[in-house]
Amino acid sequence: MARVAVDVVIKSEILDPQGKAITAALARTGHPGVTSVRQGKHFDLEVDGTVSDADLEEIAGTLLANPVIETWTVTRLDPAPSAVAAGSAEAEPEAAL
Amino acid sequence: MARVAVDVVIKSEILDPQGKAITAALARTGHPGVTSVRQGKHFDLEVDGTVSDADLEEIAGTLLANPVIETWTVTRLDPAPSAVAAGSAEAEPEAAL
Amino acid sequence: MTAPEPGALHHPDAAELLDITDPVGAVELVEPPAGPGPIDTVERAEGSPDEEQPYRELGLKDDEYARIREILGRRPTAAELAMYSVMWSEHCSYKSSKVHLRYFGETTTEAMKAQMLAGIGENAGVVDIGNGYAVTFKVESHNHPSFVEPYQGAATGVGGIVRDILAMGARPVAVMDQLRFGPADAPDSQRVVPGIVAGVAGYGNSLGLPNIGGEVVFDPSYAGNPLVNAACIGVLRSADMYTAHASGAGNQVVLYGSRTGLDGIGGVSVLASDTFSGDAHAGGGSNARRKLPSVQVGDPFAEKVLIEATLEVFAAGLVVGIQDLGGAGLSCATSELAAAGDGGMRIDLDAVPLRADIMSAAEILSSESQERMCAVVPPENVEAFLAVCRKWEIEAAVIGEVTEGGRLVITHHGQTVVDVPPRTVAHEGPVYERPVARPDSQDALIADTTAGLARPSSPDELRELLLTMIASPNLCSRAWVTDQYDRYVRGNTVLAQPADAGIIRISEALGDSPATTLLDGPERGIAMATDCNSRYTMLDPYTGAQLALAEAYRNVVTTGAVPTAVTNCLNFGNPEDPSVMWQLSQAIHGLADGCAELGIPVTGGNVSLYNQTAGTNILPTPVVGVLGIIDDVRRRTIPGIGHDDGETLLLLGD
Amino acid sequence: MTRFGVITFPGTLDDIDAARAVEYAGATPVPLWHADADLKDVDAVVVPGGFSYGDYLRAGAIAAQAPVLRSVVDRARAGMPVLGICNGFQVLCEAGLLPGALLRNAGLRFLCRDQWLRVENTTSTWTTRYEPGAEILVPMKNAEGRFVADEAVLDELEGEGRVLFRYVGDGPTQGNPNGSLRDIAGICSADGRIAGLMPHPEHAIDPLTGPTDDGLGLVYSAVDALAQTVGATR
Ligand SMILES: Nc1ncnc2c1ncn2[C@@H]1O[C@H](COP(=O)(O)OP(=O)(O)O)[C@@H](O)[C@H]1O
Repeated sequence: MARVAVDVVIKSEILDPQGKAITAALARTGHPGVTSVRQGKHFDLEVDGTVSDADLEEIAGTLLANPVIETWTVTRLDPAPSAVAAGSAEAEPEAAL
Repeated sequence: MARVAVDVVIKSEILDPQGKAITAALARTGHPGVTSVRQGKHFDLEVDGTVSDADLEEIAGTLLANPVIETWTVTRLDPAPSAVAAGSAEAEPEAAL
Repeated sequence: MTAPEPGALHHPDAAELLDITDPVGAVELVEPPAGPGPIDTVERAEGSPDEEQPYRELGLKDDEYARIREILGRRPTAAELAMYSVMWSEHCSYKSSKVHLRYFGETTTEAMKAQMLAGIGENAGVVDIGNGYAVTFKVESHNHPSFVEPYQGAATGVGGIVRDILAMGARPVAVMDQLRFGPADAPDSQRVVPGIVAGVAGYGNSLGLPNIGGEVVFDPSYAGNPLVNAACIGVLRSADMYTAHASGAGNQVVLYGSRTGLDGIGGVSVLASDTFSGDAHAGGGSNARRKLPSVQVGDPFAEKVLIEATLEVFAAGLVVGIQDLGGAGLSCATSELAAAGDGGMRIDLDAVPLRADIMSAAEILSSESQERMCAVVPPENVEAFLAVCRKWEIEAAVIGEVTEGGRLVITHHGQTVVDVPPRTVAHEGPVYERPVARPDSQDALIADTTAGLARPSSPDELRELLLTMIASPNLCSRAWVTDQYDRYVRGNTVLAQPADAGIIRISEALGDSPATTLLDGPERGIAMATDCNSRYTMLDPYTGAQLALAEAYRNVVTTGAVPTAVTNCLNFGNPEDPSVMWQLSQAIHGLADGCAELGIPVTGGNVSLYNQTAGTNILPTPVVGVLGIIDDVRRRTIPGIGHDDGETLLLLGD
Repeated sequence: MTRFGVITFPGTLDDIDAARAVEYAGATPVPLWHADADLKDVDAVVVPGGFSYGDYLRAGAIAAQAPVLRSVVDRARAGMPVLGICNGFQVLCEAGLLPGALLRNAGLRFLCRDQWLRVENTTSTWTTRYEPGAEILVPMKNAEGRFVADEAVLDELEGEGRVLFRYVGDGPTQGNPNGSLRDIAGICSADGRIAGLMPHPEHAIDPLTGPTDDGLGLVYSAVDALAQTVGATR
């Protein structure tokens, strides 16, 4: 079993109303240093050995993302997770998901 | 300006019907090798120099994620983006976001 | 095209400049570095009459382009070309249908007009319903965008019609949706149907507009070209009606709502792209720019605050008129406002709040970014107007003013890029007398009756047939759709599904205190139903349109309301096919004659042509909406039987 | 007369419905604006439904940070009755006034239907007008109404009688509509003053515009409760 992360974001030229609302909320609550937020989707996949990189691209491009308005990145997380800082008081490590 | 990614996922013990629906759809469309999908949120932040790591933790833990149900990771993306594979026929490189 | 504008991405750092994430709150705009090429100004256009322009790519015919040159006495600038091409498109100019639509006016008698405060030609028709109230209502199509991106296409369709109603000074109080899909079991229907229904729901529900009815029909002719028609009803006090016009020199033009981005300007990118193909410097940015999807993403939250702010500035009497921005964006809003006014207009594009760092004048004028409105405000009210926008956290900018003289003059980076008579853009587009011909195949179609179909001959077969019918996609329960729509919000829905017509109570919908209506006096309401059986219309477009009218009329009557006015959304195939034009003209004549017979006027409508897939036209689908008035909503007729013991079932008519 | 504040955030939709329900119950609705921390001397607050700030990010998350809500949290902790309906319930959970969270419906769609609920606790500030075990029919309409909390919290809610309303009836058009844990439709605070539910009692105040008038009981209950305390303190 391997772990794969797929991040899907709305293309930069397309309006992201959610990101807009969050940026405004952060400014109101004392975080004006965050100048822009874009919200997308994050998928944690568990895949077995039969799933190739090409399969992952296809899965991302046909099901997880809508190519008309979104772009995506596929990241194989094993063996070494790429996050450089992870944290949450209550969080179990991401690998436990 | 620095770029920061925040990934938020629902805690593993909580039902994720979207992830389940996607897993089922993948099995139906010829991708049985994907054994589990969990859907979360991905945020791309642009922050200026005033935003410390502690600020980012607070932003993630009080606004971007709800600690009652979610866990999160904060990743500073600059200088080196961590994605090992990025792709989409139409996508500009992620760094252009 | 050899004269790119500075916004046109031939800058070496184009990819980087494409960084157009959305800095909300960052009000000041970075002045884009002037690119190597000059702006295509009016002056430049005068000096370069022979410059080749991509007018054909923009959908203009040779004679239309020649006509523009004749109007202007020179070649149009890139920005002017963008404006004319979009405003003279079928969608905006009704060039194929205009000659036939006139028949509605010709058949509307003075008596029918008695209750009409505004009719065809305004953003939406307005009907006086007595007691000082008026109602405005309209149906509009968003068919093609909904096929490309079902959720957003349908969502922005709802958003567009709501802004139309709002521009009349009315509070939107309800929506309806008329949907046509390919076969329910066709593979693409799994993408299109849930996406469109969720889009209608997602936008309408978020606006707090109860959905009080609609239609869902499946037919193979809609595969590849679903129909998404959305209707909105608004209520106002008759004294408070506004029409969109820019009058009074010195009055300020304010653009408010969302920022203007690169949404929905796919077509216009030809004005910029030619020069850059293969440009090694342009890189990914240029590619992304040239492949701009013509998709717009809706922001219902932005629209909700836009509604509240707009009603507040209307109520406070701060404006002369307001125009919504829909298809054709600022091109349409500025030219129509100016054309409807008594003077001209000056617009400064540098004042338009942008969402992308670099946009050419043509792009700013053509952008179809959603959730924007354009107001004409007397100078002394501007501060108060902006204060209302601030209260609702809406961005607003003064982008120009009404001027003496009859020209629409638009500047960008301090240079004049548009200088036109606004009427020529807004109203004097081409009018086609397209060939009309009843198709030879029509007789065979009519001759192929149901006579040859097998009939059930035993009780079991009858049972089987009945079960097949009630389980068929066109007759089964619509709950899967209607359960996704909020029909309760704002508490004035007196009838919605499964009733044949929706009813809205209006006194409270306008915000009159519930206390006044707690009194047991009659409470006025409006009913609306929309219908169309396109299979009937295929067989006989004239009678089919009348049947649609009659059905909607009956559906209003059976709730207890009195039918009062009619709107329509005429969805047809390719107008270059004479048989489609025959269907259209027949349907218009049938509907108009039917309305004259019933004595209720058509107050507005919408035409959607080119609904075809791979050469196959959709069934002719003239959706007809009938609006009715009910004096006391407590006396509405609840659908179904069995509410009280001893009810008697009567059959009327034959 | 008892004064019920009704909050309007940008994107709130059911504020006029909540105000109307308050009037129907013979009390006075007082509009409260999200950006204004002043609660205008109200005796209770209703946080109504809608899509505050578009419900972008998470339903209720941005509204929970609004100035007016900071004041509501303070007053609520000091005993003021608060009712959150639908989006209002989501806001109260996000603000930490009520435990748990509301997630995307298990069916993944917005669902609008008339829903049967059992009133599980008839001693809270908001439910004394109902008979024990009463079943009421009110509209329900949301996309994110699935109540979740961890087992310990759920056990605590059940143990302390803080489950106010439960979805009842048999499917497919009744029963649990969204996968809420233990069929929970609404809960309250330990003292019964702060309550939240996903269905909409304010849409069930008149059979003309709703399925029943079953929803009025919530406001009447609070009016009763306040008549005692307000009478005592004024
Ligand atoms: N797309 C839709 N949007 C909203 N309401 C709809 C839609 N389609 C159908 N309805 C409603 O569902 C009910 C049943 O529809 P339908 O089966 O078409 O009725 P009928 O056959 O009696 O005309 C009606 O109240 C109708 O208004």
